[in-house]
Amino acid sequence: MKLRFPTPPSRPGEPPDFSDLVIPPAGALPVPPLDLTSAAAWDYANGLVRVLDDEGRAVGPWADYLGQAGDDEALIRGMRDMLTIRAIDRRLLNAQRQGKTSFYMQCTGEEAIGCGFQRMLSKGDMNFPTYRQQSLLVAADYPLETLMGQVYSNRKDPLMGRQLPILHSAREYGFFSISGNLGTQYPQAVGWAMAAVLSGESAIAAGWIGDGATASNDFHSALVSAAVYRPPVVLNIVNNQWAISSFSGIAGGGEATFADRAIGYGLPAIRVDGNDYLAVLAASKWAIARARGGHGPVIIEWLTYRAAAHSTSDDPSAYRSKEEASAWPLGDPIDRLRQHLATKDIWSDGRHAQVEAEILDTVIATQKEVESHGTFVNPQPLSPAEIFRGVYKDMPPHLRRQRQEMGF
Amino acid sequence: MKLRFPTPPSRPGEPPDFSDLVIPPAGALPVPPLDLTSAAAWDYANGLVRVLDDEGRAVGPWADYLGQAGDDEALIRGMRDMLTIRAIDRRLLNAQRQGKTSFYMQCTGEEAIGCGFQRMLSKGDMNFPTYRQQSLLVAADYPLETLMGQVYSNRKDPLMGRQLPILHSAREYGFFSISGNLGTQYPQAVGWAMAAVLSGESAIAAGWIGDGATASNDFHSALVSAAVYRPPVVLNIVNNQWAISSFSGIAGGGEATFADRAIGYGLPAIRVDGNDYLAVLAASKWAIARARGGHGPVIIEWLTYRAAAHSTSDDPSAYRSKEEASAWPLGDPIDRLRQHLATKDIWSDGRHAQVEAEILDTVIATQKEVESHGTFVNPQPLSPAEIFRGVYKDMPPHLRRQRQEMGF
Amino acid sequence: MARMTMIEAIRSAMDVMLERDPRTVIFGEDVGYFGGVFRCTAGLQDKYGIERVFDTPINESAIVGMAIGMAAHGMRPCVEIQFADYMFPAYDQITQEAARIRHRSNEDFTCPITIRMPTGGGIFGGQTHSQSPEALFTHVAGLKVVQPSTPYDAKGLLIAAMEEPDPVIFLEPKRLYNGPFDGHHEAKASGWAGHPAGEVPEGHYTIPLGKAEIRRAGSALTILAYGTMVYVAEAAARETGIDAEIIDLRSLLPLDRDTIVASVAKTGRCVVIHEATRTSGFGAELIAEVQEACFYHLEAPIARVTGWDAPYPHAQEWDYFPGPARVARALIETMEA
Amino acid sequence: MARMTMIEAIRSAMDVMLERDPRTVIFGEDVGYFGGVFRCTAGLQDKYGIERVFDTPINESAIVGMAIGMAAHGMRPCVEIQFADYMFPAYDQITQEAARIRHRSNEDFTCPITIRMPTGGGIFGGQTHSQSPEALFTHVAGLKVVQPSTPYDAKGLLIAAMEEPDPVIFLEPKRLYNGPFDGHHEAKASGWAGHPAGEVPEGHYTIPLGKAEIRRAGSALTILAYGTMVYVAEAAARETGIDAEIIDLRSLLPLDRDTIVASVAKTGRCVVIHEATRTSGFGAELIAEVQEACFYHLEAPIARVTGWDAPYPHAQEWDYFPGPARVARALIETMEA
Ligand SMILES: Cc1ncc(C[n+]2csc(CCOP(=O)(O)OP(=O)(O)O)c2C)c(N)n1
Ligand SMILES: Cc1ncc(C[n+]2csc(CCOP(=O)(O)OP(=O)(O)O)c2C)c(N)n1
Ligand SMILES: [Mg+2]
Ligand SMILES: [Mg+2]
Repeated sequence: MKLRFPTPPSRPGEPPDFSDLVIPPAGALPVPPLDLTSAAAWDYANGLVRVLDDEGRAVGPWADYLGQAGDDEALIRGMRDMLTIRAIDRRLLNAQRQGKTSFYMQCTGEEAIGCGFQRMLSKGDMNFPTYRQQSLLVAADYPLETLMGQVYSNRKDPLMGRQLPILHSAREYGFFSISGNLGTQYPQAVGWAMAAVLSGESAIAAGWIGDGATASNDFHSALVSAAVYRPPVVLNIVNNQWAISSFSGIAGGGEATFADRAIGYGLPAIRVDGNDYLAVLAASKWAIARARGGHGPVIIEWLTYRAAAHSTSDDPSAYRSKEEASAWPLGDPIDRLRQHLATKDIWSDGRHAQVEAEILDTVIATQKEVESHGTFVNPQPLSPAEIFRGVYKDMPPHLRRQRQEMGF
Repeated sequence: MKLRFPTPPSRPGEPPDFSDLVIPPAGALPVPPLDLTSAAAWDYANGLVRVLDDEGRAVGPWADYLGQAGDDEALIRGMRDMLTIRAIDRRLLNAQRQGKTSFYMQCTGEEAIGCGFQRMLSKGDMNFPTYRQQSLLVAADYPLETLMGQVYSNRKDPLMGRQLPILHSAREYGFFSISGNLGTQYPQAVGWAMAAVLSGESAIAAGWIGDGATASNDFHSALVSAAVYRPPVVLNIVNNQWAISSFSGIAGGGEATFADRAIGYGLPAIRVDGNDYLAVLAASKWAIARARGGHGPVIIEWLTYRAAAHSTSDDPSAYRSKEEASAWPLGDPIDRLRQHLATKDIWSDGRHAQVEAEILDTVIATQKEVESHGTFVNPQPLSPAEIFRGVYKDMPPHLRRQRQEMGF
Repeated sequence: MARMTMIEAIRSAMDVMLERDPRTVIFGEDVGYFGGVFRCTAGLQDKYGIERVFDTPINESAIVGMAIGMAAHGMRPCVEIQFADYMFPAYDQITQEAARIRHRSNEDFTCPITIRMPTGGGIFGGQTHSQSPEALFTHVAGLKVVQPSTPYDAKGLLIAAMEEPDPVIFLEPKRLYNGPFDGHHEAKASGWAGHPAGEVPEGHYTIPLGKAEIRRAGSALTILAYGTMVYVAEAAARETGIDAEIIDLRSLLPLDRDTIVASVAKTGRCVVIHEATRTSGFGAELIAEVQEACFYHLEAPIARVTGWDAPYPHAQEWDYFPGPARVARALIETMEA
Repeated sequence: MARMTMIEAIRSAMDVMLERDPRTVIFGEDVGYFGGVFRCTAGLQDKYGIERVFDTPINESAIVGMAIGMAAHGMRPCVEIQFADYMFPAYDQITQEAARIRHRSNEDFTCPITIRMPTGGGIFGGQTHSQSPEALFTHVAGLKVVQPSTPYDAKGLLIAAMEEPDPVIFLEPKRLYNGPFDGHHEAKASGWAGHPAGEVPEGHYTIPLGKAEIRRAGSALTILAYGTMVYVAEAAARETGIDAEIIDLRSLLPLDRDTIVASVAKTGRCVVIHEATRTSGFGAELIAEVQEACFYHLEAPIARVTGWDAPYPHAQEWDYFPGPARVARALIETMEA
């Protein structure tokens, strides 16, 4: 007898291989009723919600369901959102390489998910994100200056340099303080959604977790709680195929989809093409409407690919085929939306280049401004005494003594 | 919008109500192949493996599958096992009431599960039980004297009074040291099974958990690990309808069976009538053969009812209908086996009364003997210095100093 | 004024807060319909409804995680961990989340939650119903840690905890739930009815966190204790006739350093007692602070009497529990040193 | 002899044990194919196969829970927790299970496992990549707790830990992985190549748990330190010119009390330093033991220099990290007291 040790389809030097991944055609899945039950959710948890076909045309029932929410204006805004976060990721990666900050994490290839989901939320809703959903902030029109300030841990950082870059917090923008400990935000999202109901609000919560972190215990604690109390929470699983060096099979993704997990808890789930901006809008619209309509929690597995390194501390060429990203069957979210806009004659290569340039200019200008408030190369340090502020609302005597010991 | 707060079908004063519980007829489910996949397991996770029909006849494919393992001798031994543990539970409950020990927990109504499962295991296999599987020990022919000694925490206690009564440990009898912290044994069972394979043995592990404790995080950590490495482990869920005062709905059992949980992890599961001794033998035979045959982990949900109080600290009349136990649709495991043996003319009321009496005599005699080695009323205390033994293999200096401080 | 056991006082505190503050919610395992395995929430679901007092799945991480999410939204959850021994699955949520959210978000989000848990031995619960994990909380910046020794303090401190803007760990010495403790386990518990601290106001009052109480004024030696150990200290002082000043800390974090330092500066001798295992127990922290602040007043080494460095045994519970005899010996040695 | 960084020394220890003892298995997040985010297991899967060195799901409770089950069967797992900050989900399995199984089963089952985890700050990891949780382990009876400060000690202690019959928490100061530390963060790390303790035997050797090492003999004052703080202590002694005796504890539990007591009895002065938050940190335990054993030798209060009681900050890392300036001040104050 042997144990099974899952290994990814390809390792460095080998040709990428996604042949195990079944990609149904766009439009294949119907739109379920908002009160979809877990028993009826099997097809949705194992199929794939897709709107854009290979020619970039929007087809099928989810395209119709999307309706106005997918009008030209919305789609162009989506394009701008995605181009913005991609530009920011590139620029901040560079800044880290130049030693201007300590660390960074990109969401390259996954931009559509956060950008699209956020545009379907309402004011007052709350995300409980991971470190790879900065796209939510961009689509929430979070000031770029503040977003970058956090990454530089400088005078513009609303968190005063306390947190690692990318671990944002922005209550006003529906973005809960990110933890470095995986999974913890998931039951917190359930609790927040319960509080919304108990306070008589119509707000909903959205939890976010990665494929790798579905293995963490708080994935379970959240699903059990959501199954019991049925609060208005959308529990998102971003399946980008990789944790750090371990692929989704090491998280137990081998025999069933991550969406399938939900069904065993009596919760419905849908699986969505996360690189199809229109599918993201449509599925988000449905899930958010379901939650807000009082039909209970829903799990969404977003199928995507982590095209960049895990973080600036990581070199993926050590554990996966360099060509995987380009071989990823669901393509790149920006290219796919661009192709779609072109089919509608509301976008052109020229226009794309121009918008891309505009956005880059804005990002660069903002970045320059933000860097003038301090970088790791030219720091503008705060008083060391700031360490003690906010540990408690009112500083207790032992912290005051320690601050004195520090010389303040 | 409202949250959902699950409430049990009946509370004290109300008539018991199990109308939500669908009980398919005996023989309805086929016997799946040993290499059953999760995708094909739906019917088994939602149906119910049953052998004894309402007349007490053994019917259907699982009866045939059981074959020799269910011969007269095996069934009569099963009857003796169940009568023995029930007698022990009664006697030790009494002893606790008389103050002779501090605490006790009965498994009344659930005897068939541990008694039957253990008889299908082989020497070298290892159970990772909870506090409600003392039936495993009886069916493993564990010396009653030792079993009772542990409960009296006296000179006959192999654990030297260190553990709460019922938290046995018996390596030689395939019974892992029980923890008071729910859930922890589940991933340990997975690890033990992995070690068996890595050591080239054919032994298997069996994890045990209650319906309430499936909500605990280590239920998830075990299922994820089992799904990834596929070791030879049978993960048993004893669904006896109640945790302490909270019913299975509070554990998230409302919309799906506990067996369904497995499927989302890519693991197969079967659901079994836990009060049908023949069904227990048959399902255990199948699951153990599957594991030993290298087909990977399997989850079994045993449907049963906790007929007694949660523990001697508990009074169920405060939270559930007194009549529930008698209204339980799957009856009592001893009565049902007795009825079956009667249909085979190898058992009679007279014989039953006689065997019951014999067993009671043995149990009482053993109990008297064991009590002579100390009870909470007449303690025969060990040296206080024993507290320090076995904290580490070799006593480190700080413990030696503390022992001196103690006066030894 | 009414007569209350510690259980009734704790229940009364939650009752008062459920009444006063609509943001209050109470939940945990078996706390809803049944009212808690120690009955601390009995009747509250009937009175305030299932939306404010409810049962949870057996998942301590979910209990605390949900409470954190609710607090982030603006509610004031007070949750029960059935035994302190079962807080471990929630330790990540408590120490890495609840304790940190105000600081890490620069007050964008806060975490006003109270986490109640019965602690300590004395009920023959064995190693998983008897632990005293206070030092595992006092090491965590961002938490406050409280342990009452009387019904009066229990209610006042619990209300204060529930009104705190930051997370509070509320440790309930289960050995004292139904009555005080004369220090000797053989002697049967007398019940709170006879005890002055069993007199508890029906309504709202608070005892500020961070303030200790001098249970017995004395000049010979200072005893630092909390929970059950306060009664053991009283017995030891009584039986040795040593004029000990007994300080009931009540709050471990923040600590009432002034009261402690003033006492030891006066007595010049100090004995620290707790039920938890010795190494890295909270007694070590007390000793570190006292020797630093009172070094030139100390006439003898600071002694500690604690649970032994072993798992809490079942049958040998009273050989483990630091009783009056052990404390008396430490008092005498410290006086003679 | 070979030159090794601490990472290479740790890898070499596991290599030696995989070679010698078929019961050895190594697993954790990213430790298999990739060889660990700090490269401590690089090459071991290639050399010994996927059955002995493998990747796990992101579930620390499963990692330790599986290790406990394997150990109960007779194997000798050595597992990695990617950062000490991520041990919290496993804290229940570590403290309530691994630490207890020998005792609670009266040696029917045992738990010989080693749990490695990178600890401490110095890499701008912020509050979830910088913590020093040693005191959360030293409070737990049944565990042993080790922290090396050099490659030589790292290998010898890790082999000893893996040969231990009981669970060992092996804390690796990540700030020292690639080179020693002259105490000043501005000064760039010199690398282990130049350092005598970078000389490490290729083969099997052990350093017994429970034995401290005197890094610098001195007569004026005793400094108790471990991990990165050993280098901070050396810098502070150098810069103040104070003739400090610097003791590198190496084992926190069990503690080498004899070496400590002998030194303080000689010097009469003691400063304790660690990177963890102060309140209930391991320094408190050291102070409690030293004042008890050396009370009549002490000429000044025992001082402690520690991380502040706040979450470990990102940008202000070096204002948090106890550096030579802070330690020097404590040395001078303790000498002048
Ligand atoms: C409890 C815990 N364990 C381990 C880590 C280290 N870690 C950080 S990110 C990561 C991989 C997460 O992968 P996934 O959940 O798929 O998210 P992704 O990075 O792909 O977005 C790991 C192992 C952590 N942060 N917290
Ligand atoms: C981690 C943890 N939380 C809570 C408890 C307290 N507790 C002991 S048994 C129990 C109920 C368990 O119910 P179930 O799993 O259904 O098992 P059963 O008693 O029905 O056999 C609870 C809540 C515990 N022992 N451990
Ligand atoms: Mg991922
Ligand atoms: Mg149950």
